[in-house]
Amino acid sequence: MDINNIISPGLLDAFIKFGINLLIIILKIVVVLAIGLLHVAYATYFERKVIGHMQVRLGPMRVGWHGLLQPFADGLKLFFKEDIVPAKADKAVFYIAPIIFMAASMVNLSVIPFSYSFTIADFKISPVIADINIGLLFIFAMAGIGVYGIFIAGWASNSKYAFLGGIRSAAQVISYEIAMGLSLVGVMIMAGSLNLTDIVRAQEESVFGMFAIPQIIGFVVFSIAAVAETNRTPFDMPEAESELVAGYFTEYSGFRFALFFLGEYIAMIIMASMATICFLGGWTIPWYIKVVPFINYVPGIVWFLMKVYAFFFFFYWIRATLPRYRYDQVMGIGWKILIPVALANILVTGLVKIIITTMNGV
Amino acid sequence: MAVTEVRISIHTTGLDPKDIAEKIKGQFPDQVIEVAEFRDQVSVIIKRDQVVAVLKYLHDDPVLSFDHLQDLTAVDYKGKKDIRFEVVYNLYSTRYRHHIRIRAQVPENDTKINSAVPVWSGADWHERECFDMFGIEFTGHPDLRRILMPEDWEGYPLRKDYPLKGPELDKDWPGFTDVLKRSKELREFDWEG
Amino acid sequence: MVQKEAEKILETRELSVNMGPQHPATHGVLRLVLDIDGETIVKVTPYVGYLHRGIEKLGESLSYFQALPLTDRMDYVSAMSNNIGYVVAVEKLFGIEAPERAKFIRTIVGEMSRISNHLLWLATHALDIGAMTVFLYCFREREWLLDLFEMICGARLTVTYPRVGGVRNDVPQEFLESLWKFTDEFPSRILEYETLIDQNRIWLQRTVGIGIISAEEAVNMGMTGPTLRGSGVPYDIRKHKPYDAYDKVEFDVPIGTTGDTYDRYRCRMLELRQSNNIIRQLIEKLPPGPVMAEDPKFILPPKDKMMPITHPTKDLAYFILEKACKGCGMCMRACPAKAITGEKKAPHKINQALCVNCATCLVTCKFKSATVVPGGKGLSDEKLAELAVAPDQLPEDIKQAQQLLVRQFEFIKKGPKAPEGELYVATEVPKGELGFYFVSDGTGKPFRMRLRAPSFIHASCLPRLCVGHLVADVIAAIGTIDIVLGECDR
Amino acid sequence: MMAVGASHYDFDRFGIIFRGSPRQADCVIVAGTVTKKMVPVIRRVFDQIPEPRYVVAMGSCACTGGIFRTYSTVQGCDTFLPVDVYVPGCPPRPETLLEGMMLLQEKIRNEQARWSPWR
Repeated sequence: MDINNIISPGLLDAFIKFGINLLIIILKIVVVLAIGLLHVAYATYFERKVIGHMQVRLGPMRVGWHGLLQPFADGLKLFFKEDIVPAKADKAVFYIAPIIFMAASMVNLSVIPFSYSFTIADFKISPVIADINIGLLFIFAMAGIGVYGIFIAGWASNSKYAFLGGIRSAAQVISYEIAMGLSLVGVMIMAGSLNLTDIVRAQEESVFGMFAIPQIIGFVVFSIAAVAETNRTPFDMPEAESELVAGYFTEYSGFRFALFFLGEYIAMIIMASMATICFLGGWTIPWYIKVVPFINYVPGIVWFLMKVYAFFFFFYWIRATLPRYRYDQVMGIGWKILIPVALANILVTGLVKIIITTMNGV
Repeated sequence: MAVTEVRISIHTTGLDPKDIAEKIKGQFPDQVIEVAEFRDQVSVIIKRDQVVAVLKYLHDDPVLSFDHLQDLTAVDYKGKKDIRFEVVYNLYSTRYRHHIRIRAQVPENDTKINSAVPVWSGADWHERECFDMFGIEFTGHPDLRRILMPEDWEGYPLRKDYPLKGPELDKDWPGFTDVLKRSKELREFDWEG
Repeated sequence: MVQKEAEKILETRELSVNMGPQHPATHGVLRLVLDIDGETIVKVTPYVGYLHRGIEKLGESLSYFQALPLTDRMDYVSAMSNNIGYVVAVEKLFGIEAPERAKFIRTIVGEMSRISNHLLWLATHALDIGAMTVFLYCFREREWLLDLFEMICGARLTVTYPRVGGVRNDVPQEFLESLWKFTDEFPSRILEYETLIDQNRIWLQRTVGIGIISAEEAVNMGMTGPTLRGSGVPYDIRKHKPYDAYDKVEFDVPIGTTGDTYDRYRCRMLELRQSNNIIRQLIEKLPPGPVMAEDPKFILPPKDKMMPITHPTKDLAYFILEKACKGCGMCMRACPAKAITGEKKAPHKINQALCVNCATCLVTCKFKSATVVPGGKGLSDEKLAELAVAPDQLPEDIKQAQQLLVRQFEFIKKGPKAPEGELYVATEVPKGELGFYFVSDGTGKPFRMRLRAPSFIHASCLPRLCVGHLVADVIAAIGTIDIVLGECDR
Repeated sequence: MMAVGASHYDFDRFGIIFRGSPRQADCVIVAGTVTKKMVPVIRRVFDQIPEPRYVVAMGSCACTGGIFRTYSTVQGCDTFLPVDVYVPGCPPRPETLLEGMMLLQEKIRNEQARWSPWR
């Protein structure tokens, strides 16, 4: 029998198109994952290097040229280490916690757009795995799930340090999520969308070229909340080394520990990308910089990465400079300062928006 | 919150320790056994019954005002004196800058003395250490446990009849010997290249 | 009513957390059991003794002069100050007076050790509170100081540089120049740390009002040093009972008011500046002269005048006179190099190839058969037999050197006898009051050696400082009292 | 030991960082005198480290007991731990400790048999 008789040419065409689309998506996932993991590896390396140089020392120097292969050596070592499960731990939950944590932060990579969309042979490819309309909300939701990973890791370890770390982390992440969400509401109002690609486009068209200028309050609140959300100094309560040994992953060893580590750095990447997309104009550059000749030829992805790296550097810089807050002080800042400020910011943004639209209407 | 720098004079104006010894003698004539002096430091040897009263007098008296307990320890005079132990209090007044040493005698068969914690709360750990090292019991101490040695350690290390190198291996502290035994058992799982 | 019932059902319990002895923030092997209600501390029970090495007992088995290295290992962070404390106490016991220059040098190195101790304290305190970079900045200057220590005595931490009756050796000129440069630069470095933390809002929030202790209570608990002065008590042994050269310099003592963690921090920062000043004054005034007291009864003979090591006639050879040797075998047993051989009741022989020129045979031989041949190195045995003369016919300078050597042997073997009595001598080490209490029974070894360690007392104050605060404040409290467990446990 | 971590000597150059939890450690440095009271604790910490694990005895006291031959000290931590590298000195200079860690790396490098499937 002829194959053409069973499947109509139209259907076959659809199948092929579906297949190619599927292939593209898989390819995208592979590329994003690979680049994401590479970034994680080198985020650790740069952290050690940057902080090292800030502290008048060198950082890793031995593995590869200037220690360039250090993250791979570390990763390989962790992979081969013995995987200890404490005798009194809740085993099933203990196994699953790092997976939840890492999966929750990795999934976020799928909604982050990286650049302009481009076309190859009739296929319009947008450099985002899932260009969904509620991208921002999705990221919040997933960050919320990530807390479960931390919390049950703390609980399942059956260790008091891990438990305290878990509790602290849950409380901290939840409270700062509110501040962060509120700080982004201003952006949503200005962009009129929750889709991350649309937000970037709105910034490109706006007068200032990026929302960080009109939304400066929102940006500051977001930056602080982002540091707290990723549990980094000065808000590294859950893993405060001098108090709780290593916080919620005190009892984790070998590869499971690596998963937590990975998840944490991916969360950092997500936060940096969010800041880039929502406040710094993503892969676009403001019109007043475009005036510079030839700068248009720089691809969007380069701008995007540069902004992300700058935000990363900001993370490291803070870590090298500031002491750690106390737990109650962290919560105080979150609830008593950041949230009211963010609310006021929303009010002002909303008012201005209404005034502008009514004036345009008249 | 304010920290200032002050210039303190280096001239001591305190009472002569011998006068202090006389004062104690006048206050507690039946308690003082002897007054000894060596290199300008005076020590008053007293009986142990009223030791807290003596110390309290030294602490509270407005002229003496020994507010700082520099040191509290014990000495084992085995083979040197009839009464084996002496508990030594080194006192200092941060206000008047004078110093005195009180030594209370404790016999071997009944190693008990009243605690000085009610007078100086800083005596707490000193007394625990004395108990740990010499086996002197301080009655009235809030929490008299061994402090430096493990709590189930046998013997009092600083007594003169305790060997410097400690007990033989088979009579050693069980917490230590158990680990030795277990690590010997576990050694067969070690990887050897 | 409802609330009461609810409380009954939801009975809350305190969680007890064991902190240490292996914990990154307990500065060694301190163990704390915290009873916490949520994040609030209800009770703290410190456990010490994990580094108890029995220094007091060991000190009773060593002579006064041999126990000195033990004091380095007590507070290994500021070993120099501990040495000085011990040396001052023993000098007072023996009634030795160190020469002026030695006193000045000791004060200089003591203050250097104070600076290096406070730097380490600041570094770890800041690290515990989370300021990582201060840690590394402090260590930069500390390394400089340790290099200076190395310049005068060859060791970085456990120096054993001060000796009973003076110091080990005179300081080289480069040391003074380098130290002067350090004191020039150091105030600007202190400013550098202060810009990082002094007005830092997070630092202030973490330290102001934490661990408050009033003056009376602090004295009553036996606190000393900057920990006490933070509460406003002007008690400093350098002023109250000046030892070494402290009565010849002018300095102020920083005093706090509220007695919280921040005050204690400021006190120590100001002390850094004062110490810097003291060093500068002392370098300017440093008098010339010897650095070791000359008292044949208590002081080791100078090494450069002693026989085997650096005597001007280096090419000595040791030889046993056949006629005088009775073959008792004493020298054979005593020889550390096993260079002497021989049958019993027959003359012994020294194998010149194995001989290490230690002169042990010279000291041990009772029949004056072992002797020394100046300029005899590398000669054959026959030639040596020709040249050798009996020990009492040797040239005068070699004879003297030999006597010094015998004196050293006696000194090391038995130790000089101390007068009978008892003594408590306190010195101001960076952490507080370090007291030595000696009971001497007239022999060369202390009958009882007691160390009053400031860290021990300060550790006992921890519960008082922590209760009612949060878990994170325990870390700040451990930092603020500045304890070293080696000193605490002894 | 702290000096090695700091700027002057900088352990991080060799990719060595200090971790608070034994679960994430590869190597334990026994620094300073080991007392009998401390022995159960050290052994427990060592037992918590996942394989492969190494022990470095740092300082004369940890190697042999050093000058402390008393009732409360253990004469060398090799009585109850499989020590890989002994670093002498009282205390060792930072360079010595670095050298010790280099030696440990050398030792690991020569350990191929341990990693092969036919061990």
